[in-house]
Amino acid sequence: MSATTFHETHDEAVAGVEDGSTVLIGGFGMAGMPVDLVDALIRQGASDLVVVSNNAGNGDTGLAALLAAGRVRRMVCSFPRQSDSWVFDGLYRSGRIELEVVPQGTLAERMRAAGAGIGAFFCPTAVGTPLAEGKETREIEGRTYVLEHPIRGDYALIGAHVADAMGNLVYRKTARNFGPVMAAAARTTIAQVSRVVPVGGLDPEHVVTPGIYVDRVVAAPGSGPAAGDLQQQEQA
Amino acid sequence: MSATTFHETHDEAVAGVEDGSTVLIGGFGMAGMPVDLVDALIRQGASDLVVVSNNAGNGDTGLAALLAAGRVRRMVCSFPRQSDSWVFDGLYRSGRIELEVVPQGTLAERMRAAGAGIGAFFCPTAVGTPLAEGKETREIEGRTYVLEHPIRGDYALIGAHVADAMGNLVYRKTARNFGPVMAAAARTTIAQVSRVVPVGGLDPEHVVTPGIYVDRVVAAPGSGPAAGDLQQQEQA
Amino acid sequence: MTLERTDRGPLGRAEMAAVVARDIPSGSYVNLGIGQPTLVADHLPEGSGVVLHTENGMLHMGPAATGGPDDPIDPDLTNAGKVPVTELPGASYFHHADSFAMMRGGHLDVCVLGAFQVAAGGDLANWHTGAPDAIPAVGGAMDLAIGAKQVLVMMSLFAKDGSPKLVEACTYPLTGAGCVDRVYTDLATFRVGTGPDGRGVEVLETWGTTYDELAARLDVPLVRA
Amino acid sequence: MTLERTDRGPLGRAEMAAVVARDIPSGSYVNLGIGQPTLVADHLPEGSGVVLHTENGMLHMGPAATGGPDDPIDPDLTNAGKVPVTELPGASYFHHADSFAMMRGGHLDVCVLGAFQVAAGGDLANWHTGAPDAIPAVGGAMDLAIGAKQVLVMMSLFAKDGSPKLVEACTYPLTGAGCVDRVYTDLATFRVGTGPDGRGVEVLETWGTTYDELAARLDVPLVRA
Repeated sequence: MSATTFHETHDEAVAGVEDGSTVLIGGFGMAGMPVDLVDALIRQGASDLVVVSNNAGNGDTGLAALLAAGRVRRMVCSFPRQSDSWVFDGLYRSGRIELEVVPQGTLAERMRAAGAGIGAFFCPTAVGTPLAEGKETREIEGRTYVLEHPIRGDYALIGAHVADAMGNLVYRKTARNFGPVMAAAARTTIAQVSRVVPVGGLDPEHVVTPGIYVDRVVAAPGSGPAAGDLQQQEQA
Repeated sequence: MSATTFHETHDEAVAGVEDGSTVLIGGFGMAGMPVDLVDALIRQGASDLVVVSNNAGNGDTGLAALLAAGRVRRMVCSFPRQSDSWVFDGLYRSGRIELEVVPQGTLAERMRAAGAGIGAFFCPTAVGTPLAEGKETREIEGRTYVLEHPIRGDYALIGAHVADAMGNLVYRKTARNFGPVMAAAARTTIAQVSRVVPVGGLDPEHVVTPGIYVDRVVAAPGSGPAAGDLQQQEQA
Repeated sequence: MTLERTDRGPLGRAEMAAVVARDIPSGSYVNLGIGQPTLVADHLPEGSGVVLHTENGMLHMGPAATGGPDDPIDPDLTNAGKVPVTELPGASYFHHADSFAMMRGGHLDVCVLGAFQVAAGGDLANWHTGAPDAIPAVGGAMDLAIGAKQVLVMMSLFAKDGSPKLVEACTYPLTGAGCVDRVYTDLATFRVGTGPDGRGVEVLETWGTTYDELAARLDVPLVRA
Repeated sequence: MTLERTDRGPLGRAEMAAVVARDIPSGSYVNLGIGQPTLVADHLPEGSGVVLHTENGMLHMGPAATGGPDDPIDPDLTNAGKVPVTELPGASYFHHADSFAMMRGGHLDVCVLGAFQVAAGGDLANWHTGAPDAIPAVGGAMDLAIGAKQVLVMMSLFAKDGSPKLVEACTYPLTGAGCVDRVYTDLATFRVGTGPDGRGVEVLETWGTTYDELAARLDVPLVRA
């Protein structure tokens, strides 16, 4: 039913992504970026995608390569312009990609709202700026807010650290970033992890993303379900 | 400035609560209930309080004793009626306390909104029921939502498991419940904990409530800052 | 086709729980409401992979704690009814806003709730009798009613005074509108909210009675499954 | 009273950072924006108890990682500018929605941001030059601008073309309206949004210039502190 499935290859993990899908892609710069899943998505071939991610690709790999392959119709992000975002820059300047810029916290909160069943929310960010133009505003207790709507994903591709066999996830340091939010906001969440440990291998107090939000897991090449020093795995 | 302060006694920790304050009190039944802080609040004497808590007191101690002392003008909760809620029942039936019943998830989300700077949110819960009467509703993508507003606390009294000397908190099992949400929703958050450990005593990956949300900490009598087997403390 | 089991009497409480458990797909994430629905856990088959959620912040809750040496009572580990419970391997804990985001966000596959009344269109009344002297208390019932992908109700079909609890329109205050999918009772299992107007009731199976007998006793637009 | 320091020239970048650091109360929770504001960290005194927040999900961030044996580069631990950093004892990690809830919810005491322009009423423009061919990129600037209890701006007072960056009204697209509290520049420190109409500018201190010289060069309603 909702049980998490475990996959041998990244290609298997991204099977079935339909043309036109909205794909949430984790990571802040390269930290937490599910590079292997994005590479597999390029091979899988889905096109006309809406991609939601904090940045719009770095260098020529990962998300930048997906963009370069012409698979993305629309990019929703907070910060597309980086020193090494030449792929996106070129597509944008030549009018070959749509861009929706969303303040970073509003981007996170709109996905959080999708996962939490919130229909819309009044947000103080961006009031009086071009990013609030055309949006409904309301004064509440003397402060002005703009109405923001959820961002739902058909798929989320995220990078995590360790999964247990229930699909529970933990992350490492600032690579956590958008992972937990996107996992809850997508219909199908696909996680690439460094390692899979048996049930009982993660302390229930330390789980960050419960397995209910995780549909498919693929471990990095060469790793797989294994017992061992779990405490160390969790904290490595 | 915002640095967490550590107190020897529960009485010291609740000093200064003003008459008329809104006080968020953690716990779900007795799990996570900051009983010693509530007892200290009774001794402190603040009255005309608005109390926000999931239940309306059990037996004759803790929150029930605060109610019995006539200090609470208004109770905001999801489930006042329990087998041992005779104190509240008596006050309510004799018209000596106001009651606002809020669905449990809406109660949590309204406090979450307060802590997260959200002005209001459209919530699907309670649509078409008496608890949505008089509230603004809106249809969004074919579903009806009711507009809910934040619940802010002047004070939050919460129970946690271990604090470090930065005020970071971890909880135990289902005693976590409302603690993290209330800590962020109140102007002044006061936590009672089993133990205080030195800085570095909690794994940064495992902190549930960062110290930024914690203003005052008091350890149970007989405990205090101590080194030791932190791993065990964290998981005990 | 409606299955009429006239070779036996109505279901007892444990039998009702077993019928509900039978219909929960393996691997589901499930919330069992306070009271009778709690019994469903005892009837989930070994290896079903069903994961139980409790609203007070936990996935993969185990059975009630017995207080034995391997199974101590832990006041920090309770279910939604404040009963001490246990933790299964693979569990996780989270705070209340996250727990109800999970419910409201539609991530639970199934919830099982008790009811005072269910209407043909799927309206649920289970939190308030409407009596003027009753102290209102809703808990997490409204969040579950609108949140779970499938809302199953478990109740006796008739109240103690003989009045049916499956009705054309609820007379008690609502918990949720049009939210119930199936109703499991001692006498029959129903699918509600069916048909072109969403106000039809299919009889899926009966216990110790027949479709025709039910149709005579209920004032709702029944159809055979 | 406005302090006029005419015994020296304007502040250099590091000196500006030191002045900002001087004004941050000990024990504050602080977010330092990308670019120049990052320098402030180097000037916080030992034992200040200031805790640095980074928007990508961390409290108590340490200095940039040097790549030495005790200080390895960890690609999973970066600041908002994607520069590898370190972790101080007592740190904590959290996800992006929680990190920005912390910002938006008003829990940070101070943030320090760079700016293209600041208006007398406290409007901030720091994300977009308005040039038609520029690719818009806002990051977390708008969230910080409206979220922190005190918003400090650190910038040169005049642009390269000599035009003032402290203005009556911003000509660049806004990041936030009426959100800035103080502006730290090479020539002076200002409090903005003062006075009965909230559009006054107090000169707190000058560096290598006088109040009167500034008043002659700026087209905003200055007053002495």
